Amino acid sequence: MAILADRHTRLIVQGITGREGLFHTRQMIAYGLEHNAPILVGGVTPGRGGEWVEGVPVFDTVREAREATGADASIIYVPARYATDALYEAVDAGISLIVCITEGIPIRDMMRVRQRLALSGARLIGPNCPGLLSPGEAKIGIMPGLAAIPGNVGIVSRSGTLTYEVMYAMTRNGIGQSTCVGIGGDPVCGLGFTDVLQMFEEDPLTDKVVLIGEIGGEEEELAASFVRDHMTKPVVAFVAGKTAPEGRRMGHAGALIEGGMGTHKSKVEALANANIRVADHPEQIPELLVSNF
Amino acid sequence: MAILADRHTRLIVQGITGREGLFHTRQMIAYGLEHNAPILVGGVTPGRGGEWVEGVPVFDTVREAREATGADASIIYVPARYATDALYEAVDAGISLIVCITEGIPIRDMMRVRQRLALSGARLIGPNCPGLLSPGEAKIGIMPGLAAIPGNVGIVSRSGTLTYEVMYAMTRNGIGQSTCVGIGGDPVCGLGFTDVLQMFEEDPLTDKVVLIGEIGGEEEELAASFVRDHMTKPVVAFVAGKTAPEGRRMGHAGALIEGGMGTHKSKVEALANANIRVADHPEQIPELLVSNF
Amino acid sequence: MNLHEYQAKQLFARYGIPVLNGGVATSPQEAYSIAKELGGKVVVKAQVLTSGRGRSGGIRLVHSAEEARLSAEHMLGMSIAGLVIHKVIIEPIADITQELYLSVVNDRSARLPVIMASATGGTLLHKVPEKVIREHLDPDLGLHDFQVRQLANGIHLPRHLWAAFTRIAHALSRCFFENDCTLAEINPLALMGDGQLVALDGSITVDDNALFRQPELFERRDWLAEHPLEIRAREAGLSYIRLDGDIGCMVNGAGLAMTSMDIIKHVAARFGFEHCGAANFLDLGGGARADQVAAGLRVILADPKVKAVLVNIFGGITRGDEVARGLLSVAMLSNQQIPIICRLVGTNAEAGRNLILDAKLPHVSLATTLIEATERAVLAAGGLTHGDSR
Amino acid sequence: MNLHEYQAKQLFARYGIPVLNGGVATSPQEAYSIAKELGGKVVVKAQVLTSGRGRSGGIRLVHSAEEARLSAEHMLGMSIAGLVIHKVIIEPIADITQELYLSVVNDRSARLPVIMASATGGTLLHKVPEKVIREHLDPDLGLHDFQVRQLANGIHLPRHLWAAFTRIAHALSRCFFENDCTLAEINPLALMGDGQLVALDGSITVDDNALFRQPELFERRDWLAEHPLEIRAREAGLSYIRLDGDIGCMVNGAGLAMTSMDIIKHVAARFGFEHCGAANFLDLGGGARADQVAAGLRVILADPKVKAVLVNIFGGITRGDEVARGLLSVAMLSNQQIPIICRLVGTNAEAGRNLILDAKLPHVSLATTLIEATERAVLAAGGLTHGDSR
Repeated sequence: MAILADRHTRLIVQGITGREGLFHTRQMIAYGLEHNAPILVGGVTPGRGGEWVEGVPVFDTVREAREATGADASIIYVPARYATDALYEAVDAGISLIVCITEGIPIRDMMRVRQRLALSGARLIGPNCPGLLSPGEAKIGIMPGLAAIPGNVGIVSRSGTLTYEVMYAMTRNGIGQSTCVGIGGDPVCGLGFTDVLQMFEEDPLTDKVVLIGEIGGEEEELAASFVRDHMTKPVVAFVAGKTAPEGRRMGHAGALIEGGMGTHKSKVEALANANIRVADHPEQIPELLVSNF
Repeated sequence: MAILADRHTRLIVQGITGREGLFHTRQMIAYGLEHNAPILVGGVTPGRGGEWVEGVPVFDTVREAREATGADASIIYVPARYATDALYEAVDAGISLIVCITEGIPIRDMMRVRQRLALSGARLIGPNCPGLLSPGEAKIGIMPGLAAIPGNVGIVSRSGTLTYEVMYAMTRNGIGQSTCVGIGGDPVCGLGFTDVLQMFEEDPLTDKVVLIGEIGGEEEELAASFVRDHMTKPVVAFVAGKTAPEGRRMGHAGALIEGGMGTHKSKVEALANANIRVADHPEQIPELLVSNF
Repeated sequence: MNLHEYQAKQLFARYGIPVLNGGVATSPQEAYSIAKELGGKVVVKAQVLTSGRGRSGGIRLVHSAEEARLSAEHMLGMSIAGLVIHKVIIEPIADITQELYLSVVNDRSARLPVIMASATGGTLLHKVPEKVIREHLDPDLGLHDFQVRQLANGIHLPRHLWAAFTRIAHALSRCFFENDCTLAEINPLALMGDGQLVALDGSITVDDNALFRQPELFERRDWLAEHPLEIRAREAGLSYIRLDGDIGCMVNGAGLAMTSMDIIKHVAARFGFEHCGAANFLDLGGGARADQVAAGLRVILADPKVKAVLVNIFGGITRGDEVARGLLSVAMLSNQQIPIICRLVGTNAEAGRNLILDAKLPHVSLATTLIEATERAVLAAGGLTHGDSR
Repeated sequence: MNLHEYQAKQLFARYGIPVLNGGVATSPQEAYSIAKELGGKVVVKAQVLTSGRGRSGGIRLVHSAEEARLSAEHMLGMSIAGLVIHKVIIEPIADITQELYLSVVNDRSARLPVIMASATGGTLLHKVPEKVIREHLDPDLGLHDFQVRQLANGIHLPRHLWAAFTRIAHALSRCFFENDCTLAEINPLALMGDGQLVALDGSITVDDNALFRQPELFERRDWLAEHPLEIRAREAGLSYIRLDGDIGCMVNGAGLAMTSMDIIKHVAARFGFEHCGAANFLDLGGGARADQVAAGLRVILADPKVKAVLVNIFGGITRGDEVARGLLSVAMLSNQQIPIICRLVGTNAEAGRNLILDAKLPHVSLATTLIEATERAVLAAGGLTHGDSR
């Protein structure tokens, strides 16, 4: 079993008929067919209920979709202005795993969403994230399937393509992944590093973990404390943004050194102090994973 | 031991220097002295920190009061416009039992308070309630101590003086109380009948329970279901408002039959169907309590 | 606090909810002018805060301005359910295709507001209650878009009406939240011949506890819609509701006041005095002063139905001596000899009882228990003294 | 998005936060007029979106309107930290008794806004960080009164200033929430000789993601404060930040773009080319079209520092053929022969690589791994070809 999602996950797509939603729905179906894993069970687009897209039924509301398909997971490809509503709808319908790909949701809105998540118990990955991939089991998001092979290394990352780079480097070196989780690059998101590290620590099929961080915030420092105090499995890390200037937002809303907080140096020191091996660049990660801990 | 509060409860008064707060502070202290029970440990009035009132220290904020006194319970005598702030302050300071006497808090504000209570785990009694009295152990509120004696009957009520009437009738007949809880007469309040019934069911010092309801809402109906499904201890009930007209608010914000909902008949039927003995008038309750169940 | 239909519609219009372009008239001549401007074929609707106006002649369809004048003349000054009509509204006759229902109301059980919609509104609403679709609202965030979709979907609203329905639902929800409503209802929400959705009738109730921060609504309160005795009691800070019986009640605490009313009926039935009952609900509240007690007793005695008065005080904050002083100040001066039976328990009760004993007024007496006090009040109202019944 | 000091103060004033009555000047003559009206003794402050104006001559105290004119003349057009000064503000010289600090900012760790106050503001703030009192805010409800009391109490504010402080704290909190700020800061919040609390300087940062619902703030955005190349990139929908190095980078994904910058520095150090580094951060985003790729390459090549370009694409949504087409469209027409090293992986990467091979442009080459691509870019920028280094 992988963490968060596996072949028993019943997934729907919110925004299935949109440009992005449709593109990635096809990718997810193709991945499922190729790996003999179950494909998604339905989609939601208001006003398009009753149609069929790529062989799956479309519903007007998440509630209807859930009632008809028994869905327990949802992936959101809805534009930023409507994404908060989509998140509340998924929570309200009782979806237990929500993955939000959408970029550009205001910080305040996500703070409000978090309060409702806390009351409901639903788990959110993202927003502004690539989703997750349990190779050969489940692909919920936009991670390229070709970059990954099944294995025993868990990956948790704040980044998108940088994560693919790491997966790809591992895969080329024959090191597979249990689950790859992109928690997203926004300052306020759902699951954090420590939540996912905890799951990897408890997952019998994960033996080692790769953590991919970025400048900004304190997530990496908190993760380092967690690893030091609560983890038995070895962790390798990489932190992007060593050469990024202070006070400029580096693409991601969350990748921003403000008032001297969230620097590369602080993060790398914290990780190293927790006995985590920190790579100089992504392509160095496979060799750190196979060397003796 | 009684439920909710006993001689180990460390109580502060929010609004201790106000007219009502001061009056009832004196009453609570007098009760404590008379029954050899601990008296309150402090009070809060913004801007009066550092003073002493009735022998107890006054603080500017609940947080300071809690840090200085180790208070775990608070009673609020603050006027309606400031009561919501006082509630949030108590929750924020980590007070675990909050009793709010104040009448006249808008419904919407209480709905918002409830969401924060749900996130914090604090327990609220009230607002618009007489508080609670564990005879000989703890008096948190405005219930007249003379009406009660220690005993094995728990009382839970939506009313104020009607509760005193019942306590008094019991006391005159030599039937004492474990704890008397007034949950308040507002449509949206903290602990409800079922919450308190559950506590009485679990309390080894409570053998029987008296439930005092009113017209309006569905609390009595829900309580009846709870008693039927979850309680082993005998329950006696009285419901006020048999002759009240529909559509008029009978003093309490919550005592209002709207759209045919919350009638006396519906409540009495529900209670009787749950094998609860329903009294015709308060002075009949003692005889129902001592007759064979 | 309830708003009149015309006030509710003014509020709706401010939130962008479509209403008919009518007018409010306080005189037959005004009704005539408005009706004429609207082309003569109009509806005249009495503005009273009660339901069932239609059955009581409070709604008339007329075909000319002159008829509108006559209808207004008939209605203005007339009473429905004891409430005098001071205003009528004049509206064009609506070309209705379908009557829907939409409301936001506080759901007490869930302790949350709930928005409700139904494809069958108007008077048919309560005949198909299972068709009502409900969505609970977050008290901080209000109505979400997805909830409107769930409503529209649930009532099978045709797709071309979704945009208009969404605007109206959000407007009604904002109206509900921003005005501290406990009810904001559109019934019917009419689908007109031209495909528009229009609020044909509306009800708004505002949380009395929140009126302090709704000064504009507070000003709109129609005091004339209340009974004069209720106005007097309110001005004295008392909670008073006039009822049909003949025994006045003065009690501290709402629950105990209701209970006193109930016991009166209970005892009266036992004695075979089925006609006896409480003349009012009166809650003195907590810690009433002598002048408030006096004002309460004056209000009770001003009601010509009253044949006896039951005073029941269980003093916590309320002091028995204060109550006695207030009572005696009125009872001494009153020419009426209506029996007043007092039962005082609690704080300073003995002092109060002594004051009453010392005053030696023949029509003011003391009782020990609530049942005893009630029995004496019922017997007095029934024309008998306590002694007679034995 | 950051607001200028004068814009922040305009916003403060709208929320009732006291500010000094100054003016904004875009010319020396305007500065003269404003200073004259204020009586001559004024402060002239450059409006640039960077800290440390004081140290760079961007703040001047002057004693006459003529001096103000001269100061403005000196400042306007001058650059601080690479940013040209287009505006100055002129304010009366403040009679300051004490400098406090007050701000609302998003606390990323708590994922909540936090209000912070300190009794020592201005430049002293960071010297006594343990004296800062913090209260987390509910994102639905904002600032509670009790939290203001906890702040005032915590910074030992004299009791007579509590009322004014409370008004300012609530106003700042409302300003923060209503404008989707990530920072709303008053520093210093000055206690004046006359006992007033006044916002002497202010910073406001608005959440870029929320600008769609803040049209008024969006309009105030000072585009002139950006570098011209950044403006061009933004208009093409690209995230571009100009840096000091000589190797242009074009990458899809922010994390990978930063990583590419980091690897350039890492490899350069290994090769002993310490002067080499990234000339920019450029994130193409997801699913970039050929025209966006072309626009990005044009922006990179327009930077005269650039001696080599590293293109690193890990295609998920982004298609390798689309990237190649965009690159070639610019590289073919360009007169420059700046080496462009491309590494394409993922969706349609092979098609892209074939397009580049077929074009046979001598300065455009392919690499397999990220390290290899970076090594070649560093060597090219350092004046060597890959072959030379072996």
